[in-house]
Amino acid sequence: MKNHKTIILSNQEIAPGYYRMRILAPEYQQLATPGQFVMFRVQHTFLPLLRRPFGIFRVGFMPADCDAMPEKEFIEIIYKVVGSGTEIMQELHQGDRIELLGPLGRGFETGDPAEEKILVGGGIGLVPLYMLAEKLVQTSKVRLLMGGRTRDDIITVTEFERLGVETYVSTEDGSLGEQGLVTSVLEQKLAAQPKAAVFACGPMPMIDAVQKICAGYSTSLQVSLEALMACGVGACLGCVVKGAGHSDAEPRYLCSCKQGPVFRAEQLDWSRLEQQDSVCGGCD
Amino acid sequence: MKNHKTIILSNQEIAPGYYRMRILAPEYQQLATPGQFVMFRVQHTFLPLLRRPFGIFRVGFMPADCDAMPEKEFIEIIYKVVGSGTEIMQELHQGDRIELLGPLGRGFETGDPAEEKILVGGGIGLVPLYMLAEKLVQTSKVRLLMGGRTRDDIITVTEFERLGVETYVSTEDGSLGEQGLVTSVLEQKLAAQPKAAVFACGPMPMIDAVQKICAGYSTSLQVSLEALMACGVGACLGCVVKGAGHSDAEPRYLCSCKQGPVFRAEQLDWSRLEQQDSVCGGCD
Amino acid sequence: MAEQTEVVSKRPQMAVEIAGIKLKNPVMPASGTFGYGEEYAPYLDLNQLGAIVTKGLSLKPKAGNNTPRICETVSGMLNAIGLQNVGIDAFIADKMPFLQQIDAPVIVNFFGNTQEEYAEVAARLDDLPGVAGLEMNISCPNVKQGGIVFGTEARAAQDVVSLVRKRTDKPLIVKLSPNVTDIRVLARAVEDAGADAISLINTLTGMAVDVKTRKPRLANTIGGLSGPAIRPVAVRLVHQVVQAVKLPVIGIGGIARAIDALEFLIVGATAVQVGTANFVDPNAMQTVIDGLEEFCQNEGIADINELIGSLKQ
Amino acid sequence: MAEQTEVVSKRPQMAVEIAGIKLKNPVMPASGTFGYGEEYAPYLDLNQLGAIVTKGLSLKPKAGNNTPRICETVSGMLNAIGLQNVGIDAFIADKMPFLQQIDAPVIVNFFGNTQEEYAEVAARLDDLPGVAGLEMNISCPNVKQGGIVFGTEARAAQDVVSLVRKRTDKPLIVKLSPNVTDIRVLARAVEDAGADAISLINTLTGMAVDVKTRKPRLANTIGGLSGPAIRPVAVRLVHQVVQAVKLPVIGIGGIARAIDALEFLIVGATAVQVGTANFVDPNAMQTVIDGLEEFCQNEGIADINELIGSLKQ
Ligand SMILES: Cc1cc2nc3c(=O)[nH]c(=O)nc-3n(C[C@H](O)[C@H](O)[C@H](O)COP(=O)(O)OP(=O)(O)OC[C@H]3O[C@@H](n4cnc5c(N)ncnc54)[C@H](O)[C@@H]3O)c2cc1C
Ligand SMILES: Cc1cc2nc3c(=O)[nH]c(=O)nc-3n(C[C@H](O)[C@H](O)[C@H](O)COP(=O)(O)OP(=O)(O)OC[C@H]3O[C@@H](n4cnc5c(N)ncnc54)[C@H](O)[C@@H]3O)c2cc1C
Ligand SMILES: Cc1cc2nc3c(=O)[nH]c(=O)nc-3n(C[C@H](O)[C@H](O)[C@H](O)COP(=O)(O)O)c2cc1C
Ligand SMILES: Cc1cc2nc3c(=O)[nH]c(=O)nc-3n(C[C@H](O)[C@H](O)[C@H](O)COP(=O)(O)O)c2cc1C
Ligand code: FES
Ligand code: FES
Repeated sequence: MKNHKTIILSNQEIAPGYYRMRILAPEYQQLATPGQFVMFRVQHTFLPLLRRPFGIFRVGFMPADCDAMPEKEFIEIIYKVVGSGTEIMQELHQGDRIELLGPLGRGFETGDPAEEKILVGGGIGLVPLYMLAEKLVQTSKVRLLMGGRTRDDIITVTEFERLGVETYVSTEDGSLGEQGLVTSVLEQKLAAQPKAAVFACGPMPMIDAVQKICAGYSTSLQVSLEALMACGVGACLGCVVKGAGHSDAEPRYLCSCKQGPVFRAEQLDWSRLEQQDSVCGGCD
Repeated sequence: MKNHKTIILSNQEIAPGYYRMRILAPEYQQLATPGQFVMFRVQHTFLPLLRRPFGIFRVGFMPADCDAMPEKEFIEIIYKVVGSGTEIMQELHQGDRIELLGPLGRGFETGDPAEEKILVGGGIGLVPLYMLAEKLVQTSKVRLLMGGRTRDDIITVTEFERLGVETYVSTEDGSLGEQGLVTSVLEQKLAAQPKAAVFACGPMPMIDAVQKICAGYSTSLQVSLEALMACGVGACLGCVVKGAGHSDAEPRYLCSCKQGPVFRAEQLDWSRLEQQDSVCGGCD
Repeated sequence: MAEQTEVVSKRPQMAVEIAGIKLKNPVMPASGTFGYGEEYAPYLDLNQLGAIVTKGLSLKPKAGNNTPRICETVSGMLNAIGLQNVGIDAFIADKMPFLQQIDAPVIVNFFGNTQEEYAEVAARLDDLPGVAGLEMNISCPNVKQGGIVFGTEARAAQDVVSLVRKRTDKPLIVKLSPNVTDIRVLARAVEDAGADAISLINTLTGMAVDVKTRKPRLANTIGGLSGPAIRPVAVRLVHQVVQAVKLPVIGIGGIARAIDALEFLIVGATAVQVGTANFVDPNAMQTVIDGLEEFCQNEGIADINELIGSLKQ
Repeated sequence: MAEQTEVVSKRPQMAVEIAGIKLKNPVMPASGTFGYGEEYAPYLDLNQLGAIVTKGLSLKPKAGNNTPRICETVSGMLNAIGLQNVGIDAFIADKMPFLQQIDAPVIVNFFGNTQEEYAEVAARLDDLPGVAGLEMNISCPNVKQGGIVFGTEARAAQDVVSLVRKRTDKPLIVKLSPNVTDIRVLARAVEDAGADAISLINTLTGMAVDVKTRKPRLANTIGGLSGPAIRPVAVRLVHQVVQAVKLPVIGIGGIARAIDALEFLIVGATAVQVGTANFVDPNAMQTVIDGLEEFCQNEGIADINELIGSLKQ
């Protein structure tokens, strides 16, 4: 957990509106665990004011090269351009100086190696699952169910395949893989193998459907949630979600940035979580 | 007077902290007169909020080239990096899109061709004098007295020489030309030739000293003033200066952006103009 | 599909009406940021505006404050122009002839230092042809009552508006100051006094210091904060006033883009004014108008009036 | 030359004192933006701070508002956290042990929904070791008086501060709301009631709308605006309060850099709090402290107290 003043190593569009950014990030190889995130400061001015949270896609290093450059530890993030901050991010170049706070939050628990692992990713929700897959493939069978609206939303799937992950792609418009929702694929898989462990990240309606399906099969589930965040470190209490047993009289809020962003399904109050869908797009 | 959504053609450091920017500017060749300025929008966001005023250094055009690019009309501005806006400007590149409002304001009157013309420039105050010199050399003898703190503040003097202007350089630290203030050079020249017409632009203390000297010899003087501006078009009344005969009971304010930035010395209330020195550096 | 195409291609109805003044669209300039209209004529087709609102006018010409009068802040600006204006005689002689040619209603913003001055200006404007309505700026210190600002005290606001009401039959818009504990009290006071509409907000009082010279950045020490920085405060105040009174409301404060204007319309403003944004982009109002139309088209809104007050809780 | 070198190399005296609390330097966090200190311990040496100010504390644990609770605005943010906190028992058990190890005075921010609750929390904190002072947030609705905010009505403010004053001998800082017509009236009321210092500003009330869903962006509809956008309003209010009372003042609002803090010190604040900027840069306070020291050094100021109230007109 550090605030690095660091630089961008590369920043490339990998699908329409999706960018992959590599950032010099000392110590992350040692510190970061799957499911954690960073708070990225987009500009040195006050517009946009707040840092943006992004899952860590991958941690790596570039070997020392012939220019006598030293070995470089880096992280990669993958982001979708949706608003004021990401619009500026897409214009950033190699060598631009930025600030990076992280690694933050609690990531995924890997659980029993004997269990089959099913990763469910919706669009950009795929991001935090890659590092997890890297770890899980060492001990377990891993499948990835990846869904998106169109084929443009299906990113980096081949990289999962290279890890030895069995991948299933579905798109709502049928432009890639099966036509339909990723949750119907999950339904099929669990019908065949309910003893799997499921890890999901994606839009709230998807997460919600995944939870209902897993609950039906009593399958263990961990989800990574997106909440609005100001600080990322547990100080502002802006990012809370309602925990299991929450009521107005006895509120049980959990901090997404510190106690999450990954939660075991049992930790959460699913009857109220739909409201989380109101992740607001910011005012500007 | 147009608001052009246009692009930067080049942006280069010409002396430590001084940049020369060439901007695609259709119609300026026809419209712009010496001493006019533009309001430059630095970013598309609201930080910095206001446009920055800059004198037009030069109007020109690039001939149609072998790439079958059409002829390009452009203007050049020269700016010194002093605060939040110019700090961002120095990072702009060829091809970056910007907005340009202009040409604005009232420029210099050229007067009687028989008179010798003396241009007095202090540091960045040189900028609006170049287009004026281009025009004046066609009919009159023109001298440029150029002053700065150090040699780094003496810019584009050779370009004036190329026009056939006789130039005299002085720096406060003696690092280039004579050591001393540009106003002592003026004093000498006017002692020899009081029938000249003087045109001055520079820091307020210089302008003030120039006015005193010219008044002493009854020499005609035009000055270009820098005032804080929000709109640049006469709407906000932020940029006013006190006119001759101004009193609290009978105020006579002149709009720097519309009735200026160039004024004949007789138009102004010199007893109060010192206060204009309080051109505020902005809050951020 | 056929139906959708139809919705998309039909241009939405953009006209609104406020206090009997018919506007082509709900967008007009904020007083003091658009001069007398002619300053912006080279950059913008004035006939496309919902209305034109002129710089604050007083009975006699007014000098305004010493300089510096303006200062940039983070996403905003401070001004202490001090209501410099040509006075009503010069306004009628020099400014009105141009304004009378414009095919948009002209709203004249005015103020006074005493109740009588307010009443006097209103009376003079009452029978002036080409004036569609009056906007009364009550954010001025009442010289007779020791400098308390008319617009921060309900009693003073009610008295001065009542007096003005008696002297004019023109639509009377009262413009409120945001620098008060409870804006609803002020809004109700001016409603009771006979205003036809309310506009808000005027600037937030602010100050900035040059840390090198240790002097205030404005000669007047204190000035008015405007621009995008203040928008959330303005939206909140408009929301509160809309709920407190029956009068139509004009929303002002930090509007630079269509989505900014939409916030005000959705909380219940019938029209909006664009201020500081005119300085940033002389074409800002046209951009707002076009953006509003596009938004209605995309969202299948046939008449912009459907949007007004459509806030969901 | 010899003399100048000496001035430059000597480190300026940075300590200030407020209501008997000795601070290494005038910089501390604003309540609610720094948790209970430990959240920022990985990023910042807490021992370097002038003081630590904790999240608003109430007698019982408080749930806070529904989400969304925060929303970014132009150079600012809105929050409606709803004063969620662990309550005084958990604070003493879980948070104080960490705070007691820090070599910086701990100021506990607190509030209540009734006068009695305020008094009760103050009394509980009065004999708690390691608490250097109390900061009383009076920007809360008074549930007994139909929801009027303690901090917007002089009488209510004076009553609740008087009551608290009787229950604690600790230095008592009262934190004012900016959402009032005349801050000086409030400042004098809390001075008369026995406060030892005043801090301001709390957030400006604001609102934002999601134009797509037409819902307020905050579940609570209305929230508090903070960040660089509000700084000019804060500087103005601190300026006014410093002139109205004899108490020392802590300046708050949009401070992110040393030059921001300097504006407040120059108008007369004895210390400053950094709020929203902590979210933007967890190291913001260290940057402010270093920048203040550098400024003093460059300007030849031997003691930062020379700067306080040094505004020239
Ligand atoms: C733990 C976590 C991990 C994330 N990982 C990724 C990722 O790997 N790739 C990716 O593309 N996106 C990710 N997101 C979402 C990402 O943070 C938002 O898309 C981004 O902040 C939008 O910024 P903007 O300025 O472009 O949008 P704006 O709409 O202008 O943002 C305005 C404000 O709303 C916030 N905001 C907007 N959308 C979201 C959102 N979906 N979630 C949280 N805050 C939001 C912004 O942070 C900002 O404060 C993650 C979010 C969280 C909480
Ligand atoms: C008619 C005119 C012509 C000018 N021509 C030139 C030129 O050719 N080259 C050049 O380098 N500079 C010129 N200036 C000054 C130039 O406008 C400022 O240096 C520039 O605005 C500083 O912007 P900033 O954001 O870097 O500084 P900041 O200090 O961050 O600016 C904050 C605010 O103060 C204003 N401001 C700051 N300094 C000045 C100043 N000296 N005059 C007017 N406003 C100021 C800015 O416009 C902005 O609104 C001219 C000014 C005027 C009025
Ligand atoms: C330079 C300037 C001058 C102004 N003059 C007046 C005025 O004469 N009368 C008035 O009622 N409001 C005046 N205002 C206030 C604006 O009309 C408007 O209420 C305020 O600026 C908020 O809107 P904005 O954020 O869009 O600028 C002025 C504002 C500025 C910036
Ligand atoms: C997320 C958040 C939570 C806050 N919580 C409290 C609080 O519990 N008690 C309090 O007195 N002020 C609270 N404040 C107000 C701040 O302490 C401060 O007065 C305000 O944010 C202005 O300062 P800034 O612009 O530096 O943020 C909170 C502000 C924010 C942004
Ligand atoms: S983002 Fe601030 S507490 Fe989680
Ligand atoms: S800059 Fe607005 S009137 Fe001159």
